[in-house]
Amino acid sequence: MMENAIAWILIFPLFGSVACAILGMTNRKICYPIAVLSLACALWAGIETLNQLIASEEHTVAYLLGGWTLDAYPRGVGIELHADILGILITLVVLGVGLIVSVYSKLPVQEETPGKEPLFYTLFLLQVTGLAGICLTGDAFNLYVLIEVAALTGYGLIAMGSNRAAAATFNYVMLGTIGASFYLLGVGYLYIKTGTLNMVGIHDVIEANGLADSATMQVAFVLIGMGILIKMAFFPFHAWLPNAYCNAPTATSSLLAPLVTKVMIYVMIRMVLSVFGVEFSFESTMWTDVVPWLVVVAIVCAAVMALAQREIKRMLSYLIVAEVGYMVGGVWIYNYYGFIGSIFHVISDACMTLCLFLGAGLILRKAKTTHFDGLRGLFSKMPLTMTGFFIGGFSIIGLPPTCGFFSKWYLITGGMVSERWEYMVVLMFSTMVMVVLFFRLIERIHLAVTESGQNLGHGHGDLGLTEEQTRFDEGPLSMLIPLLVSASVVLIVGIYNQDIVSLIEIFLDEFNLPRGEGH
Amino acid sequence: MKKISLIPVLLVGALLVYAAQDFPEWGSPNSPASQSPVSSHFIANTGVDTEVPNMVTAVLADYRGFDTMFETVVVFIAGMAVLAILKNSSKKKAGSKEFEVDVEPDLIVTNTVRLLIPVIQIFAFYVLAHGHVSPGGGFQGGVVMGASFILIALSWDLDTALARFPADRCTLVAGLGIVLYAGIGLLSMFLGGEFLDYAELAQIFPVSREMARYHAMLGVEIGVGLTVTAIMFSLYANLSTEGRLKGGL
Amino acid sequence: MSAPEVTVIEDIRPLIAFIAPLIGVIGIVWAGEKRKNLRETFTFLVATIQASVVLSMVPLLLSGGIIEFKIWQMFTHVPLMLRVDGFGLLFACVASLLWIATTVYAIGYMRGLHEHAQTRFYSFFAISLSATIGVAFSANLLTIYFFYEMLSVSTFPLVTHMQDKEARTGGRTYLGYLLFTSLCLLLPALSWCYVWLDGGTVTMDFLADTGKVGAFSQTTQIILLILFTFGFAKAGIMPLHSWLPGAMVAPTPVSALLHAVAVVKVGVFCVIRVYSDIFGVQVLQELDGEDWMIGIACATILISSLIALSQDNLKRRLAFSTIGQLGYVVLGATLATEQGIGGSVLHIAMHACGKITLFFCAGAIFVASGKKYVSELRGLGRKMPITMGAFMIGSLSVIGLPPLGGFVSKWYLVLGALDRDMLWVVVILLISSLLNVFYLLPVAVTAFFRTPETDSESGIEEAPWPCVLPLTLTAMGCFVLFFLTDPLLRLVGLAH
Amino acid sequence: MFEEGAIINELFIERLNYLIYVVLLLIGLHAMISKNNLMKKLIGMSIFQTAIILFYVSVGVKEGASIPIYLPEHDPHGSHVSLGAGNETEEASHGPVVLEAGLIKKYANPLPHVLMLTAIVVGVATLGLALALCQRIYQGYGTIEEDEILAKIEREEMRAHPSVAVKSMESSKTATSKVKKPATKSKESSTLSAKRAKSNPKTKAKTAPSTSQLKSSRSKSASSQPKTSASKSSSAMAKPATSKPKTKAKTTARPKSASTAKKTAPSKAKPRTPKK
Amino acid sequence: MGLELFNTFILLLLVVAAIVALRVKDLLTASVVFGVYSFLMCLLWAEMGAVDVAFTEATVGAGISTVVMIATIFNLKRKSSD
Repeated sequence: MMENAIAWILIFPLFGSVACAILGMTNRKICYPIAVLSLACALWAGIETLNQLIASEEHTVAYLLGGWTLDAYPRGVGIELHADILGILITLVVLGVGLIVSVYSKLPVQEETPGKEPLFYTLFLLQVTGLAGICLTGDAFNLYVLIEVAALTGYGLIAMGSNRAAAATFNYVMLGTIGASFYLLGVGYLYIKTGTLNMVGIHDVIEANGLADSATMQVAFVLIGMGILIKMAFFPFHAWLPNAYCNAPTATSSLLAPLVTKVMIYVMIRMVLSVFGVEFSFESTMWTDVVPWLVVVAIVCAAVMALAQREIKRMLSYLIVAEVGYMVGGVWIYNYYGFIGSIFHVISDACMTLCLFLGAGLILRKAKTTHFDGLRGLFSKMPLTMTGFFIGGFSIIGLPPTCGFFSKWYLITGGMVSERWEYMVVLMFSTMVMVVLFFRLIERIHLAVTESGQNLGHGHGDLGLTEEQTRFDEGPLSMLIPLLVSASVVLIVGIYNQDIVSLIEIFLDEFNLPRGEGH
Repeated sequence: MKKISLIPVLLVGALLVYAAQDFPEWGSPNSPASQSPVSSHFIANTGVDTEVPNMVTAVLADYRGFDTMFETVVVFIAGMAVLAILKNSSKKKAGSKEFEVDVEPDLIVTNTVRLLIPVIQIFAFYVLAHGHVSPGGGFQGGVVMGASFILIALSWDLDTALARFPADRCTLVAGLGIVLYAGIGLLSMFLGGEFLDYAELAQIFPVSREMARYHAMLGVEIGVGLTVTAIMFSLYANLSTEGRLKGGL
Repeated sequence: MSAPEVTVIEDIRPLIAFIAPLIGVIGIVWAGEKRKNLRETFTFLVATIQASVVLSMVPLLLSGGIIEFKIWQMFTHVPLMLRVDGFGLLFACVASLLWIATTVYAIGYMRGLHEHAQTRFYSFFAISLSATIGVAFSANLLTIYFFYEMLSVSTFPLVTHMQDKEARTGGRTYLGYLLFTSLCLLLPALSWCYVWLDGGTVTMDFLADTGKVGAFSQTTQIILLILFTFGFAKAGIMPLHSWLPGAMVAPTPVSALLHAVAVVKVGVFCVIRVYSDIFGVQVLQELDGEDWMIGIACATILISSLIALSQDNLKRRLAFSTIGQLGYVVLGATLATEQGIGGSVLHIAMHACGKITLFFCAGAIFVASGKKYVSELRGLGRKMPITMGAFMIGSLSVIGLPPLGGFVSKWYLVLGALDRDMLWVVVILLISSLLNVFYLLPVAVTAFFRTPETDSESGIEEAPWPCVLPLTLTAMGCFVLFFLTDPLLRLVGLAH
Repeated sequence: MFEEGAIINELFIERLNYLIYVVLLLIGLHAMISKNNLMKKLIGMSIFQTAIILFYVSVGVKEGASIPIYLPEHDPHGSHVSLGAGNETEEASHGPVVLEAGLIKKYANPLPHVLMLTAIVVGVATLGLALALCQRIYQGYGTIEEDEILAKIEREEMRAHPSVAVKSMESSKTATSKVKKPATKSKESSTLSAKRAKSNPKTKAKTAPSTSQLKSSRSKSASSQPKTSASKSSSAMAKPATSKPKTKAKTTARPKSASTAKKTAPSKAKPRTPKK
Repeated sequence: MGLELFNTFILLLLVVAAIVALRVKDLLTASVVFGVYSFLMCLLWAEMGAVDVAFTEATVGAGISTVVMIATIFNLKRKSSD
């Protein structure tokens, strides 16, 4: 059975979702355990796959669905699940985040979308299925289908919320469809030139026929890139993200915010490295010179907009946009460390965004608002929540030993190696912006400073808070524990970053990326 | 706004036209797409591999069965999402439309439809089952089947249709369709093959490996058909009534 | 300073010294506000444990050994590693011993003023001390950066302890300066070293052969020098000094230990580390940019002393004096001679002892009489002779008169300047000492020899004993250090 | 008629599909971006997607090839008699054989067709979902015109977080939590009416009937009358207050606007609040 | 050539249909015209030999989506500002 572990990753949540839909009609309570259980099983299968991967000598698992084996049939006849270390790492992130959020989601779902638990968990599990599938599939068109699976579930999950959520979702539908369709079109252009849809096959044909300078391929590259950038909310195309995420129900935003953009980053790395190949992407096009400047603009704008926000969830949404800029930049400064940085940042950013959004959910539940006004002196009310929240915040700022520090470290080093000073400067800039953002929050929450920047207390512990405001009153355990778990994950990923990075290095060593003269 | 939006649109257009110069000969058999080993394998070996005359069906349900499974899932998602969005969203009572249609079901229409429905449904089954040798298949059959129920709703009213195909059963049937599809794949996995490797089913059915694929495809198509039928109808039922499943067109 | 051929011993003691306060925090939080005595016992206990562990390593170091402990392989090629060499140990001894004193003092102070949130205070105090020890014992650049940031963040709640507007402003400046410099100047410098040092096989280890930076072009070296010097903004070099007076809003024990000993000294400690173990003496001397550094250090010394003259608030005056003294240390490092660096290392200890005495006194005065300003101190000497006497001794030590510790370090600084035959530096040292006299002695003089214009505050007597005892001890420490000079130098490895 | 001129031939016959697909794609894309009506956006989206499908199908076209279904002579079962499984004699007589290269040219490439089946399904799924969204939006905001929706959302925003008012309140030294409540209400109502005052007349004219459709259609005229009057009055009064937003100078003008707000708020809160 | 003429004819009709569907102010008309568009598309594909795709488009594009659109418009306003 274990040789099929990679298939089980997708099968468990798929069947779980259908079970939720069918059994949920009779008994609403049963959905929650089903969701948690199936995700736990999927996570276990994922870890199993990772073990197989490390055990195998070429560090890839090619799983030919439908038994169209490579020895008997030409590659690309059937669909292939092609898991290398990168894919499986991101898959594990997806599953882990999914599991944590599913545990967390018990109460928010009951309260925010009463009576819709079966639908929620059905879509929830399918979302995880789609995202995990994106990370595992080795077929360009299958990737499109899975992107749509993830997208449609995302629309549904977000629009379950308020009317504003619906309005925001419509925007999301528009941009998401444009993005996915551009991707589909790009795949078509690839197909018209290469005649195959299998990623490895496409890469081989490009290598063999020297298609690097063909106009069609260039346009395909642009189309796919544009589609992915739209889906990942890269700055000019970010319009859909903030509204969608901060109007969505708590559990939804906690699931989507950490995963969707990161998975699209993964798709970009996959396309650049595995499908088009390093030479095509970086050397035969001028994008290596252009994109970093786009990234600079993106990060600056996103950071400034985040600075202008007065509401936690919205602020976090803009932070996500800025982080997307980090990762895109890390890829396009085009060197070894940059790639390590981006890939590791995908992982760590998922962890810390999860941490922050779970915290925001708890705040919303207790303070009834995530607007800065409502946060005065919350620390004395819910210290554990705030500790977890600020661990995530420190990670975004990039203080050791949180994982954010290490990813930022590798990104900066990457910028250093390929002497992309503009990228480094902008990293510094956004770092300082995030320092401002989070210590402003700390002042509100810890020092009970009001919106206008003064605190009504008179020092010596008098914060001008009522008794009711300072009473110790934490959120329910089913929400608090996931938050603390995710916070500790942020720390653990930071402390064990060496192991993850060494895995990433194994993956990157097969592409000869520049490492700077020093190496 | 309109003017500004024209700029990116035209840029995209220029990009595409620029690429079009580089396309291979129109419809030439020697274009990479037509010559690639993949497509020629489909054309040459479908018969040998699966014994299905309709290559499209074979590729759809077997070679690229994984795609089709998720295609079915997408349909399922659409149904679920529409439910999630519209379910008890509108507090207002029925019958506050801009243009009201509270006419009695017309006699001629109803009787014609009464005659028509069985034919349509049989045709749906035909499309589904005959998809192996002629255009059609699970999806088309499912849509036709769903359309037959929609026709009932249109000619009588939604309640009549829902009496024949309740909303809960829509979800149930849709789910079962996916379970059937993925279940066949799972079964073949338990029999020692990869996921969706129908050929392994030959171990438990008294047929050759090729015919096992042939028949498994039929089962798969039925699964697709079930899901599509249910979802298409529930889409209509929800959209025409803002999720109240009452009144409507 | 740490010669490569010394014997290296694997030992967990440095880790214990680092971890102990963190474990203590658990006890402190557990005891909480309800069981005050238990909580403060914990603090005292942890401080003693730390100090004893640190001291227990002294003989080994004196016999020319080095203790290492690798905590965790955190980066490729660069572990998170602790190493005890003489320099680090000296600093660790100063910090941990003075922590004990401060603990006793803090108990008196905080209780005397009925401060709020004392549990938070003691917890973060312990955390920052463990971070300080971490810096003292860290074996490479990344480790030092790690603990440096830990210190910055963990001292924020102490600075903003009062939680009023003033405290918040102070906290903002504090974090603004420290995080900006560490994230925007230090990090690039580090990653530069990470990539290019040793042709990529990254050993940013202090023990590894120094002078690697010499491989770079002059401009690169100068850029690195600037990045490092200003990156460690805790050193309070002039353009980036103003966080220190701002941070004086903290309770006096915090100002005393953190902003006279731990934090600022961590800054200069890091600077010296980088200068002597990353750049190396020779490279630094050949580097033409470092004359400018000397200039900046001197400027810091003079300007801060002048500002101190104009301050009436006692703590602010002491703060600016601290900046000036830090200038001495950095100056010694930039001189890049054995003598100079030795002098700055000694000055860390000497000035710590002297300055903490002064801060203790200031706090004691505040506790006893609620006076903050120099002009208010008239005739206080008669009311609280011990305190003011200690203040006198402390100021004399800071000024640098024999037989007090401050003299020795300044002497070595002068020697270092003479080695580079930079007479103007010597002149500046003398001038600044004069300025010290002008802004420190008047305090004691007013206290003793001016009669109070009103006899209103007759009720004032000495502060409670937990306040007085530590400052007497530290005042004596100033004498003791003067005679301990030789072992200290041996410890640092400059014996002659 | 196309003999002369290879270019014309090239462009208008061979490439025509590609040109038209580009045109359709652009039409759809432009509609998606620039149309104001959500349904129009959706139609544009469908056109956009079908254009891409057209492209794929054009890729699959092969000159002189038949549809990708085996002709009887290549049919694995010969005639369709033996759908029942492995009857040896049948199989032996004309079992399935691999087509030789020459015959491969006879059949169109099935792969694009398969892909497009999936794409069509995805398209209709997206369409259905988006239609549901439209209805939900219509329930919430009583319109499917984008600009009106945005205007209403902004208004809601002002209701939710009148942070400007809070700020100015605290900056004035006499800030106590009791006085806060009326102050914020005044701010919200004044900004509200400011929004109404600023929003162009066309929008105002549109929203009145559309919102009224939320309620039963009989009371349309009755409901729309007082609301407009109330809004007019409030906008008139609040003009001085909201002339310079985000400036402390406003605190002086507060008491007047506050009192007016308290009077106007109940009268227009009822018809304005969107149905949840 | 005959087929190509047919092809060209339908392609041009498609553009016309698309533009009309997006121009008319009445959403009901628009969706009906969109059904026409889909049906033309289906014809075109059938002519190109993509019978299955054509079949699907006929059932979905011209069938279901039009019906569903109309069902939706029935719940919304018929008029469109553009």
